[in-house]
Order: sequence, then C-alpha cells, then structure tokens
Amino acid sequence: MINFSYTIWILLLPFLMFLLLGLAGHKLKAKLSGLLGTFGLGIITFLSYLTAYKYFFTSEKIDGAFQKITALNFTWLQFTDKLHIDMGVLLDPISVMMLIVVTTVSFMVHIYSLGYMKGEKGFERFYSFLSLFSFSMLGLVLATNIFQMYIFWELVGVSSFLLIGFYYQKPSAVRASKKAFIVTRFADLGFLIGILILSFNTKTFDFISLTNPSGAAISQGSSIGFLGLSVMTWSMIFVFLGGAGKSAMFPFHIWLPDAMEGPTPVSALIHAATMVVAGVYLVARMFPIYAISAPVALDVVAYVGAFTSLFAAVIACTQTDIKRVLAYSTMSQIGYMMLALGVAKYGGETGLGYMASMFHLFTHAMFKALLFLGAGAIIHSVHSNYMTDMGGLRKYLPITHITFLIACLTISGIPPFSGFFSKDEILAAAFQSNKFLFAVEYAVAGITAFYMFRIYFSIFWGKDTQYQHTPHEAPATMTIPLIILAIGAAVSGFIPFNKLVTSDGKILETGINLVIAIPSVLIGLLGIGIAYIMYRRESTIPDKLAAMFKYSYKWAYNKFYIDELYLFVTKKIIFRYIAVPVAWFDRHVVDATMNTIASVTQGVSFRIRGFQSGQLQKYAFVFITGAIMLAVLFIYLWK
Amino acid sequence: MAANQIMFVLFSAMIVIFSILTVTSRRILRAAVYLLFVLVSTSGLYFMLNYQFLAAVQLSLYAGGIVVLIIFSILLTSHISQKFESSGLKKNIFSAIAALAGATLSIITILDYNFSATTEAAKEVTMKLIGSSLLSVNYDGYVLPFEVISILLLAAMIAAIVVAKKGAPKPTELPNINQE
Amino acid sequence: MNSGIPLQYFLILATVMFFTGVYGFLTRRNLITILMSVELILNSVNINFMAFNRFLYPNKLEGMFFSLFIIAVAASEAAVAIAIIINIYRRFTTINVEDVNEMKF
Amino acid sequence: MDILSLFVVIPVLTITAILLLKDTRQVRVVSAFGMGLQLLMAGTLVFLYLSARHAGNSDEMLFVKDYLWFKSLNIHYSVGVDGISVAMIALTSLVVFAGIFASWEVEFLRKEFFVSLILLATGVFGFFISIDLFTMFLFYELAVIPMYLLIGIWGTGPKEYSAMKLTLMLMGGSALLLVGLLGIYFNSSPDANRLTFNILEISKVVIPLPAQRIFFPLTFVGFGVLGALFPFHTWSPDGHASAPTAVSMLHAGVLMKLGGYGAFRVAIFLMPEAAHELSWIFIILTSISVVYGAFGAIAQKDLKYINAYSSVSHCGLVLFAVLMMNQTAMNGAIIQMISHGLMTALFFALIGMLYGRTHTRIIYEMGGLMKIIPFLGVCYVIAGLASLGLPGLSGFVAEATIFVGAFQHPELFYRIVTILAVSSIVITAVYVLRVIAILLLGPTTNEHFEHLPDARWFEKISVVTLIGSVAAIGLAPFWLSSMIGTSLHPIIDKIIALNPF
Amino acid sequence: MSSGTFLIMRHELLLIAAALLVLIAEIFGNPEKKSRISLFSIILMGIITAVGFLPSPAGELFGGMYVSSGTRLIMKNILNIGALLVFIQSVTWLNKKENSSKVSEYFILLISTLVGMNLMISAGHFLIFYIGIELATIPIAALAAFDRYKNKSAEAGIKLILSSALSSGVLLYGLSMIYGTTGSMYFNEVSGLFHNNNLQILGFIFFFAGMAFKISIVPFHLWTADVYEGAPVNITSYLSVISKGAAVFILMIILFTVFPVIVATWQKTIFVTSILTMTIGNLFAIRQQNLKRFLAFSSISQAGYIFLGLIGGNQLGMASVIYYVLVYIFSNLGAFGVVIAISNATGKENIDDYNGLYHTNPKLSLIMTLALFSLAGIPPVAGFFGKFFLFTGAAQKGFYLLVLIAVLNTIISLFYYLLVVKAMFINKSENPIAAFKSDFYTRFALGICVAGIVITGFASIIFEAIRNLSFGI
Repeated sequence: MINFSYTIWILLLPFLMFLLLGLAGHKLKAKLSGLLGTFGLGIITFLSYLTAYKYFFTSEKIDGAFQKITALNFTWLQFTDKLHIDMGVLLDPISVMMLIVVTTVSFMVHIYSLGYMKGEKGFERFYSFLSLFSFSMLGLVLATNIFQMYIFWELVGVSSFLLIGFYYQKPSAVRASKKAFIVTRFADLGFLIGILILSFNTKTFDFISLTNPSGAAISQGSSIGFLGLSVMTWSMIFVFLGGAGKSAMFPFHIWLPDAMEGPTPVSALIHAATMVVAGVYLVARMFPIYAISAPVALDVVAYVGAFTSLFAAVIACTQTDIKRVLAYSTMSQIGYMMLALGVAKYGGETGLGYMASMFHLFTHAMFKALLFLGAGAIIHSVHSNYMTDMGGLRKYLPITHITFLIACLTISGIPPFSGFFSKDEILAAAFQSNKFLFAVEYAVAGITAFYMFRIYFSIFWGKDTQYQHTPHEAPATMTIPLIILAIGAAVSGFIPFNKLVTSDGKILETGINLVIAIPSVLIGLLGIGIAYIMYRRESTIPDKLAAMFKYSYKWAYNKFYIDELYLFVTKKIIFRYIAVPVAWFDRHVVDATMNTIASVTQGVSFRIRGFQSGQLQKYAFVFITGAIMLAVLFIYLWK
Repeated sequence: MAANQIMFVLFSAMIVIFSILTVTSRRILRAAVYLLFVLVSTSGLYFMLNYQFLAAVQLSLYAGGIVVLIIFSILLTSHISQKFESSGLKKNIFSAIAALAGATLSIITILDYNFSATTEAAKEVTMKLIGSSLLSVNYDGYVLPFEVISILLLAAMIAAIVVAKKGAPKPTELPNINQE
Repeated sequence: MNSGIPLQYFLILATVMFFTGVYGFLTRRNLITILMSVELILNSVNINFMAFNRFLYPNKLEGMFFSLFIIAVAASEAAVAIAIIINIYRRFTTINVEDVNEMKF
Repeated sequence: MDILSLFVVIPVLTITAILLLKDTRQVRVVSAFGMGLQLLMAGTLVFLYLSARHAGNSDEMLFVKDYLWFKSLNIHYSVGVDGISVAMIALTSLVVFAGIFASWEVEFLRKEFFVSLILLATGVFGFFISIDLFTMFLFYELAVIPMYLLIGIWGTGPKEYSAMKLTLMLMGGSALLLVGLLGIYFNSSPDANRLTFNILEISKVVIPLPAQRIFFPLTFVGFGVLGALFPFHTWSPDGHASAPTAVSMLHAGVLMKLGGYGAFRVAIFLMPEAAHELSWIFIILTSISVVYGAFGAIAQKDLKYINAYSSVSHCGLVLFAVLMMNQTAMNGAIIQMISHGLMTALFFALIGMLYGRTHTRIIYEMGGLMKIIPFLGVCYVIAGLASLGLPGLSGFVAEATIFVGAFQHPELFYRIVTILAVSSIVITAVYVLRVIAILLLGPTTNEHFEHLPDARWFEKISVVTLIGSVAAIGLAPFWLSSMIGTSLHPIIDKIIALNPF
Repeated sequence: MSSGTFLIMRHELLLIAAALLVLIAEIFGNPEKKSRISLFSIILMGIITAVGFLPSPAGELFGGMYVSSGTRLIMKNILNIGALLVFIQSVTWLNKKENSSKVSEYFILLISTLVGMNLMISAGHFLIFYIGIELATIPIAALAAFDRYKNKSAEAGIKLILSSALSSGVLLYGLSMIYGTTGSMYFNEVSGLFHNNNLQILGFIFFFAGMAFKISIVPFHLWTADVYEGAPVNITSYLSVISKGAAVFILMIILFTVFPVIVATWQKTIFVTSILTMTIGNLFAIRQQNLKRFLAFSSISQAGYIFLGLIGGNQLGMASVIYYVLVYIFSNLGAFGVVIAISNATGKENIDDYNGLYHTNPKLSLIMTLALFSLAGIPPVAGFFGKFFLFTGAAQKGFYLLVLIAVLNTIISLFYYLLVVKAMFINKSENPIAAFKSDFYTRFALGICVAGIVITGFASIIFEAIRNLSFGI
C-alpha cells in the first residue's frame, strides 16, 4: 500500500496560503504576495503530479481495476452513529485526474495573473482568493463523502462570488457576483435536499459505500416510491440540480455569462476549466448510483446536457463580447460532458460515455483555459471585450494568435488536436445509445466550430481597426502559460484515458470510429468554412442573415430572454409579491394584532372610566347591585 | 286579631310609611322628623318583643341622640324651609329597581328558609342579667366589646373634633424649589 | 307577647326597611339625608337581630347585645360623619352629594 | 463558593464595584475587567467540564450544588451544568465581553448603562446554571427587565414604544411560562409532599399526559415568545431596531437563546409525550417562522430590521429542530443557538459601528463602504457569510446538523416540512447578499462618508472575539458537537424510552 | 386581669396605653414643642412593634370572644411594622405649620384604628369583629378629611365614611342572617352550624360584600380611588396597606375558620371577584395621572392578586397571603414614601411631574423603581416571591385558569408601572423636580422599605416562619 498521507498538504497549503495572504497580505508587498501564492501553488502542483504518478502507475490494481483509496479521513462532525461528515482525501481515477486539471490550470493562472493583474489594487486580495478557490476546489475533488463535497462545493461558490466581484466598485461586477452566488445557491439547495434524501435512505455519506455497485447502500431507497419515481431517483435528480447549478446547465445557466465580469484569469480558472465542471464531476462521482439505481435521473442528465449544449451554442453565435461567447461555449461543452455521462451505463463497453466525458473534461479544461487566457491577453492589450472593437490583431499579438488558433482548432474537433479525440468518444457514446441525442450533438459540433472561428476571424483577421494605443504582445508571465496550455491542448488527446479513467476502473478498449470521426471532422470544417466566408474579411453577410432571421436572431441575441424571466420571477414575484407582502403582513397584521390588544386594553380602560364618576351614590349603586348580582349568581345560577 | 298583632301591624305600618317618607320627603327637617317616628316605632317593636332595655336605649340614644345630632347639623347647613329639588328620574328608577330587586331576593330567600321554632326556654331579660352579661368575662359575656366601644367613642370624639376644629393655620405656600 | 306573629313578618319588615334605606342612600341628594338613610339601614338590621333572638334563640342575648352595640357604633359613626359634613359645607358651601365630585375617573 | 455560582457572583461584584466608582471613566474598564474575568471563568469551566468528562464522570449534570431555599415548597437554589449549558455559558461570556467593548463609547449615564447591561448578563448566566425551575424562572425574568431601561434610555428611534412592547410581550411569555412551571411542579411527583422544582428529579417521573397536554403548550409558547416563535415574534424587530448596540447583541445573541434553551430543557425534556403529540402544530409555526422571517428580511430597508427578521428565521430554526426530538436535530439546535448568538451579536456590533459612523441604518443611504472602512466591511461580509451558512463558519455546522437531524424524522410530514425549512438557506443568501451589495460594494454614494474612520481598537476587540469564535466553531465543530451530544444522551434516552416511535 | 391575659392581649393593651400616653402628652406637654410628640409616638410604636415579636402563648379570652394564636400574632406584627413605617413617614408632613396643632390627634386616631384592626384579627366573635372593623374605619375617615383646607380631603372623608357605613349596613344585614340561621355569633359555633342553604349563602354574600368593600374588591371598590386621591398621602398609604392588609387577614381567618362548609361557594365568589378586581383595577390604573390615584388602582389590582392566595383555602395560600401583605407593605410604602417625600418638598403628585426625576434625584427614583418592580412582581425583589407564592397557592388547588388570568394581568400592571419608570428615567423634562434632600425620617423609612423589599424575598426564613404558623381549612 502506498502512503498517500502527504496529500493532506494539497489541501492544507492553499488554505494556509489563503489565511496568510488574507490576514497579512496587505502588509506584504503586492508582488511578494503574488509570488508567494504562485510558489505555494507550484508545490501543490508538484504534489499532485506526484500523486497522479503514484496512483496510476505504482498503485496496486485489484481485478484489473483501479481502487478507490482513502488516503486519510477523520471525523469532522458527527451527526449520528452512521452519519458523520468526514474530512479526508479520496483518491480514485477521476479525483486524481481532476487534481491534475485543477492544479495545472490553477498554476498557469497564478503565473498568468502575475502579469495580467499587475498594478491592480487588491493584488494580494486576488491571490488570497485564488488560494481559497484552489483550496475549495481541491477539497471538492478529493472529498471522501458527499457532505464534504457539499461543504467545498459551497466554498467554491463563495470563492467564485468573491472573485467575480473582485472589482467590487463596479456595479455590474457586484450584480454578477450576487447573481452567480444566488443562482448556484438555489441549485445547491437541490443538492442539499438530494443529500438529505439520499442519506436518509442509505444512512451513509461515504462515497465508497455509496457507490459500491454491489454494496448495500446503492439499492436502498430505489424500491420506495414517491410521486411515481423511486426515492433514489428523486434524490439523484435533486443532486443533479446542484450539479446543474454549478455547471451552468439550463435553466441555471444565467449566472455564467455575467460571471465574466470577473478578471479574465478567474474566468479561465473557475468559469471555464475547473469549477464549472464540478457538476460533471459530481455526476461522475455518483455515477454508479445514477446508472444502477436511478436511470431516470440519468436520462434527465442526458437531456439537460444535450439541450444546454445546443441552446448555448446558438446563443454563442450571436454574442459580440468575446468572453461571453467563450462562456456560452463553455456551457455548450459542459452540456457535451453531461450528455456523455447521461448516455453511459456502468461498466464495460456501455461505460464509454463516462470515459468520454472525463476525457472531454480534461481536454476542455486545457483548451478552454487557453482560450480564456488568450482572450485575456487580447483584452489586456485592446482594453475592450467586444470583438467589434477588434480586428487584424494577428500582427500585433503573434503568440496569442497562434495559441488561440490552436485552441479554436481543438474545440472544433480538428485532428490531431485533443478536442477531436474526446469529442469523438462522446459522439460515439451518444451514437451507441441514443440517435436523437447524437444528432443534436452532431449539429452542435458544427455550430461550435462556426462560432469559434467567428471570433477567431473577427479578432485576428477581419477589418483593420485603428487602435488608440498600439496593441502589444503580453509579457512573458502571460505568454508562457499560453504556450504551455497550447501544448497541453494540442497533445493531451493522446493520453490513454481508456486505460486510466473508466466507469468501473477497468481498462476499456476503444479506437477511433471512422464512421463517426469523419463526419464530425467534416462538419467542423464546414463550420470553419462558413465562418471564414462571413468573417475573414469585412462582409455584409452576417447582417443580412441577422436581418433575415430577425426574430430568431433577436431571441438568441437576448439569450432567449431567460434572464428577463428570472428577473421577473425574482424582482416581481419574490420581492414584490412575496417578500414585500410578508413584511407588510408582519407589520400590519401580526404586529398590529399585538398592538391592537394593547390599544383595545387602553380603549376599554377609557370606555369604562364612567364607572368612576365621582358620584358617591353611583358607587353605592354599583355596590348594591354588585352584591345582589353576586347573591343571585351564587344562590340560583351557579350553585 | 290579638292585641299584639294589632300592635305589630300598627308599628310595622308606621315603620314602613315613615321610612319611605324619610327617604322621599323633599323637606329635610321633615325627613328628620319622619326618621324619628321610624325609630320610635322601632322601639315600640322592641317593647313588644319584651326587650325593654333595648327599647329604652333606642329611644334615648337613637331617637334622642342621633336624631338631635342630625337636626342640629341640618340647622347648621340648611334652611329649614328649603325644599330641595327631587333627584333625577333615571336615578330614582334605577335605585328603585335595585332596591326592589334586593328586597325581593332577600324576602324570597327568607321565606324559602324553614326556621325551626325554638324549644329552649326564653331567658327573662332582666336588667340584672343584662348588667351581669355586660360585665362578664366568660362565655356569653360582653365586657370586651363594652370596653372597646368606649375606645371607639373616644376615638370618634377626637375624630369629630379633628375634623370640625377651627383655628389651625392655613397652609403656607410651598417654596418653589425650581426657581432657586 | 309575640305569639301569633310569625318571625317572617319581622324579617320582611326589616328587609323592606333595609332596602328603603338603600333606596334613600342611592337617591337622596343631601348628605344628611343620606346619613339618615344609613340610620334606617342599621335600624332594620337591629330589628332582624332582635327578632331572631326573641323567636329562635331566646336563651342567650347575643342578638340583643349586637343591636345594642350597633346603636353605639351608629352613634359614633354619625358623629364623625356629621363633623365631616359640616366641613364639607364649609369647603363646598353645599352638602349636595352630586356637587361633591372633584375627583373622578 | 462553587464555580458555577461564581458566574452570578462575579457580575454582581462587578456591578457593586461600578456603583462604588466615583469616576465614570473607569466604569468601562471595570466592566471589561469583570467580564473578561467572566470569560476566563467560562474558559476554565469548559476545561474543567471536559476534563471531568474525560475522567469518566458520566453524571447528567456536573458541578452540582444544591442549597435548600424555601423548604416548604422544596425550592432549592441548585446549580449544575451539562455540556449544553457550558456551551451556552461560554457563548454568553463571549457576547457580553464583546458587548462591553462595543459600548465603549457610551457617554450618557455610562454607569447606569453598564450596570444594567451586566445585570442583564447576570440573569442570563443564572438561567443557564440553574437546574431548579424556580431559580431558572427568577433569572429569566431578571434578564428581561433591564432590557426595558436599556432600550428606553439608550435606544434610538421609537425607543419607548419598542422597549415597552418588548418588555410586555416577553413578560407575556413568562406569564404563560409561569403557569406552565406551576403545572409541572404540581405534577412533579405522585406524592404531594415530595413535589419538586428540580429538573433532574422531575425528569425521572412521568407527568400525567392530560397535564402535559395543558402545560406543554404553555411552557413551550412561553419560552417560544422569547425565541421569536411566530406569531409572537413582533417584539423582536422593533426591539432590536431601537436597542443600543450592546443590547441588541446581548438580546439577539443571548437572551433569545433562553427561549430555545428553555423550550428544550424544560418543555420538551420534562414533557416529551405531549411534545411528541403536539409537535406538529409547533413545527408548522416554527417553519413559518423560518421561511417567513427570511422573506420578511428581504423587504426591509433598515439594517437592524433585516437582522431582526433574520434572527426570527434563525431562532425559528432552533425551535424547529428542538421539536424534531432526535439527537442530531437537537444537537443542531444547540449549535445553532450558539452560532446564531455569535454571528448575530457580530452583526449587531457591526451595525452599531456603522451607525456610529454614518448615522443611518437605511441601506439605501449607504453604499460602497467597503473601500472606506475595509475592516468593518470585511467583517460584515464574514458575518453575512456565516449567516447564510457558509461552511467553515459556524452557521453551516448548525444548519447542516439541524437539517440532517430533522430529516431523520420517521414521519413523512416532518421531512417535507424540513425541506421547506431548508429552502430558507436560499432566501437567507438573497437578503444577505442584497445587503452586502448595497451597503458595501459598488461606488461610494455619499461623499460625506469618504473620510469615515475604520474600526478603532476596542471595536476590533469586540469584533475579532466574535469572528474568532464563529470561525473556530465552523472549522472545528467536533468538540462542540460532541460536548453537546454527550449531554443530550439522557434527554434523548428519556424521549426514546417514553416514545417508542 | 392576670398577667397571662396581658401577655395574650398585649398588642391591644399596649396600643391603648400608647394612645392614652400620647393623649396625656398632648394635654400636659409643652405646647411649643409639639413636634416632639411625633418622635414620642414613633418611639412608643417602635417599642410596641418590638414587644410584639416576643413569644406569646396562644389562647382564648372572654369565653372565646378574643382568640390569639401564632398566625394572628404574626399578622398583628406585620401590621405594626407597617404602621410604624407610616408613622415615620408622616413626620415631615406633620411638622408643617398647618398640621402642627393636630399632631397628637393624628397619632391617637391612627393608634386607635390599629387597636381596631388588632381586635378584629383576634376576634372570636362577630361582635368584636364588627366593632373592630368600625374602630378601624371611623377614625380613618376623619383622618382622610384631615386637610381641612382642601376640598378633596373633605370629599375623601365623606365618601369614605358614608360608603363604609353602607357597607357596614350590608355586612350587618348578612351577619343578622347568619345569626338567624345559626343562633350564635361565636366563630367556632357558627362554623359548626353552617349548612349550604340559600339564606346562609345570602348572608355570606352580604358579609363578603362588606368585607370586599374594605379590601376594595371590584365591584365594591369605587370609593377607593377618590378617597386615596383626596386623603393626605400618609393616610392614603396607611389605607392602602394597613387597612387593606388587616381586612384581608380577617377575611381570610373568617373564611377559613367560619365558612369552611361553603368553601365551594366562596371559592367561586373569590374566583369571579378576583378576576374582576385585577382586570378592572389594572384597566383603570393605565390612564391615571395622579400618582395617588394611580397607586389606588394599583392597590385594587393587588387585592385581586391577594385573593389568589385565599381561594385555595390551603395552608400554602394562607402563608402566601400573609407573606404577600408583608411584602406589599414594604413595596407600597416604598412607593408612597417617595410620593410623600416629593409631595412634601414640592407638592407635585402627577406622573408628568416626575419626568426626568432620575437626573435630579437618582436615589428617590431608584427606590421608586424598586418599589414598583416589587409591586409588579419582578425579580429579584420581594414582590416576585410574593406573587409566585400566591400563584402557587392557587395552582395547588388547580386554579390554573385563574393563575393564568392573574399573570396576564400582571403584564398590564407592569405596563403602567413602567410608565412611571419611563417618566423618571426616560422622559425629558423642561422643568424637572429640583434636587432636594429629604429629612432623616423620610430617609429612614425609605431605608427600611428598601431593605424590606430586598431582604424579604431572599430570606426564605421569613416565609418559612409564616408558613409554619399558617393553617388551611
């Protein structure tokens, strides 16, 4: 048995870093805190790679399958004998894979930010938040039980909130951060309810016992029905709600585009590569339960994923803010991953989707982080987010241009870049189980290629825009991460995921399925071609098209008015028709009742003052009648 | 009708009529005189019941003392011939109802009760008996109330003097501290 | 000497007198007449005591003594009351009870 | 002198010392010293308690001292603590300590202020150490009354109205409570000569069910008024809004906990059958409290009102959990009391400090304060995050325990209601973030605020004490949870023994 | 008269002696130095109070007309303490010029009322009871009219004496019925001959009405406020604590010893009247501005609470009533003491006048607060214990509903007590009562009251002692 207990440092280091930078950061020099943070993360990255190496290549396999290893675990909060929140480190293929993703991207972003955020007010705050995020995300990934995951899930949410709202004096950033937090919080409510239902039936939080396909927990509750579905299905649907919130699945997607108000490195790290895939990770983590006990819930996952990927892709075609385009693209890609999970089954050949999803998660992290960082470099030099303000940048930003192009090709699924491999697996998996979903995803692949190259051409080619300040290539701290990530995006397709990350831990034999691969490449090329025609040079085609499909364009441009719907629900219904009336009710009914008791008392007091008339004879009258009435009462009426 | 019955009817009629006149007469001095008649008739009843001592006390103390006191005070505070206006009708009616209700209640309850006639021999109420009872410290002796009533009378005297006495200085104005 | 007259007659007589007094107390405006009504009330009580004593418990003199002391108390009460009434007359220059109501509510 | 009685004696001595002082400037130093000592004592008590438990002392109550007081009624002055009371005592000392520093700059009638404040604390300490219903009730009322003066004299806004309303409603609660306690007393033993007010002894007998049915609601509502049970919570917003800072802190932080603690220690512990039978009514009321309080908070404009309604919601959760009558939920209830006590005290302290600077509590009149007063701003955010149940801060520990516990209830109705209550976490997030966004973030709206000073040293002491505690519980809840959990065993055993459900 | 008789009757005899001594001092004393009479009376009263606590044999005298027992002794002692306090509180007022000619009369009358009360408590026969009650009332009426230059004082006197005459009439009428149906006026004989028949109940109700008048129980209370307001403050305080306490004591003794047979009836009577009393008293108190009137209504509602101790007819109830009267004496005299002090210094008696009092006269305000809290039953002062025991007494017999109504009523009472506290502490005043220093007597009396308010509660020995002497039906 290999000793993994050092993995505790993977969690502790960033936390300590957060405390250090958070409490004492303002006393340090800004640059020093940045370097400290980066250095800390470097160590963590190293530890993670070490762990990955040890886990995949030296750890013992049983029955040809990777084992889930609880590196360490201690009870954090005891609820009952069986239910207790533990804090620990669980190593299995997906967590180790995620470890790599998170630390790599995070490390890149740390380095990148040294340049990007230079001179910003609150530099050390930024790094402390980044540390907090790294801590939370790693904790989430390594969680040994669902409640630990929930805890870090919340922490991730709050670090996302803090980072989106980093420019806290900018009203739009404040709004966006609030929105992100509340929407995800609402989804987390589902997660929590799911946990409650799940734990009530299974009496455990522990992942290993929960997801053991032959264990006792997994079959609990699937026989108890509630409103037509089994309790297990309900709990899994609720859990998925949480995942959907974090991963910006429809209808919880609205926060993600707004979240682009945060600094671009943050978008790259949190809102592209790591946190937003937490939902996918969650479903993957619980996958045996989904697959074995709650297939209906899994179908929900698949359809939501598919719908979101299409929906987001369509919107992406119309947006002009490059970060927003990338955000919708992220949603769309995550939809892919969800779909892949949704169409998978547990174990063997049918588990292809699972592997594909994880594979895509990995590659997506690389190329999407690259895209965002690239976008960051562009914005850094142009000082605008809008591609209408850009054009012909290839001359000014050569490195950025090349890396961005690689990323675009990757996401469009052009071989030999990594996107091709992972997307191909997903399409294959969809094809295997559900032709309809396959068709949707196939179309989305084309749209994706189109909108990615739409921005690529608009930025780097297209019209020659006159810039007030001549754009210049970013400093080395920014370009080096770009190059590293570009390499990652280009080559990570060759990682043998089928041998490493599968639904049951065993090796899955796969190959390139030409029947699917060729058409998918073709449709990708088609998309690129259309984009080339429309955006390579200044062209009127887009406007004409937009005019032709006026209404659908308008709908898509306005993101199908989902935001407005939310605004309506929150502002109008919740605030104006629930909260305000509740507050009114409280003051004017409940409180008024209490006040009425008081005023009635006073009123009665005033009314009966006539008894005390000052007239001796009236007093005597009351005396006599009182005596008589008492006598009558006790002699005749109430003896 | 036996003599005692006639006497009873006579006395009780006088009592009732003069009582009512006492409380309704609009001339105050007359009312006082009617009260005197009531008290005298009552002492007649006591005679009838063979309580000569008490009848005498009634005549001397009540009729002789209290009524005289009342008449004095009337003379001090009112004009003899003054007719005071009758009180409000509403007040009269309500008071009458209350009094009638009370009387009805009491009478019904009294008549409802079965008084068992005594079998004990009546004690002869002689002055000696009264005297010895009044000075007895034993059971059925009344020396204690007798003594206490003297204190009461003393206290009442002082009380009356305190209230009626003239000549105390008028209260001085309080110094207004606030202005100091 | 009381043969042939039921006890109840005395009691009814006393009751009537009592409530006549009460009526007077409730209606008369002059403080002195109110005092007179009080005397009626006390007198009626005396009749009760005497009648009970004579008819039911003639072997003791409790009722009679009670009446005796009631008369004494009534006298002292009347004395103080009249003193106060005179004082009222000095202060208010009237002894109409309805005018003596500086304090109320 | 036993250690527990010291908790009453020290405040009384402090009061005496303050009264004897000539120089009013020394008053606060003496208060701080006295309450600091009290805090040390609380620390010592925790230590002694844990070491006694560690040494294997498994009595239900530790450090029990019993003095016969009124022999004929078998009234004792009797004190004792279990883990729950120890935790509550620690909470109280913390909040009082922080409260002293939060009121460092009270100028008007300073001596009287600190005397009343410490008197209030005395009542609370006395309440928590008592195991005799009579003394418990005595201290309970003792704690309520200084409130009137504290709000009435040093408050703001419609202070007289609020003070009166608060006092009367709380006394109304204690009126019901008194009847309940008498009912318990006269059913505390089948033998009329052996009636007792001692909680431990009463818990050994079964109070007849018909009596329980009458006295449980009385007792529960009686305590519930103080615990802001809907619809008897309306004293809370007005009272908190008008009260001076330290008083709001103490009141929301500690005094409201008396309600939850009493409901649990007296109403449910002594009358579990009726509690079980009638819990559904109160569960409905408390869930209304939880959700309704949260919604009420959304629509408020005044910081203190927001916090008051949020207190309604959070304290509703305490009663809610207590009524679930299982170990986990009750454990959660206690943790929630402590957690809410700390964070709401923190909130009120911060609100007081903000008010002291901006002279307004209307959120729309402020804005962008984070830039100007970052220390207070950050603390406010932390308090907000604690309030919305962020893991790593105490609120989460409490809420998680409550929800998991409540969801273990075997009856479906209770679980569905639990889900309803759980949903309050979202509403909480909404109002917390709304306030943070309007108040702290965004551009500065009022140029008068540009030069506001950040926290001063005594304010920092106050705030840091509380934040430290909130974080300590949030990061390492196991010791607290287990300390409470062990103490719950006898109670749970009694409930289970009597209600084999 | 043997020495044993003297011992048994020493309260009454000493008081009579004291009254005579004061009278002699008045007659033979130096007319220029009349104010010494106050001190002389206080010393006499102090001695009597002290002597009262000496152990004494229980026993019956005069063939059962006079009864002495531990309970009755402690009742008398309590009344003596209260009277002593009233005496001390009166000095400042009596030293004023307009009263200087009547000092000895004042004390003689007060002492004679005390004799009446003591006799009434020791009564074993309704005649003694009746004379005692009259002796306790008639001089008070004169004292109420003591301020001869004030209309209100005279009005108070006439209202008191006439209403009390009516109530005595009703009471006597009831007694006559009891006599007619039992043939005796001795307590111990009556109780044996009592049956649950209508005439006796009627008699009882009339008797009860007469007693309720003295205790100011609704609906027989209407005289209270006017008399309290009009009478000199010292007399008001005397009326509100001593007279009321004595009446409560004797009513309790009579209910327990004479009427145990109709316990169900009088429990119902008390149930109804105590609810009425508490509620009406409180409702009226809310609106009052004049402090004396305010305290009058407060004392009415207090009487309602006291009835809760009576209703059970149990030992605990009796003990709690006696105890409560003791506490009530301290509390109410504390409150009145402050009113008297301020009234003497400034003549102000309205709640509004007390605005901002704390800033000028903090000690008086604190004493007032303490006294009011004690009246309201707020811990840790004695009133809390008193009320608690009263309620316990009622609850012991299962009158939970009544207890609930009573405690809810205490909230109303708390409201108006707090109004006064508010005036003193919170309200601002343009023209507050200026700071002044009271003389020794006032401070001494207030000191005793405060000590009583604080100690009586905590010192359980007091309650236990009373409890041991009490008895139930």
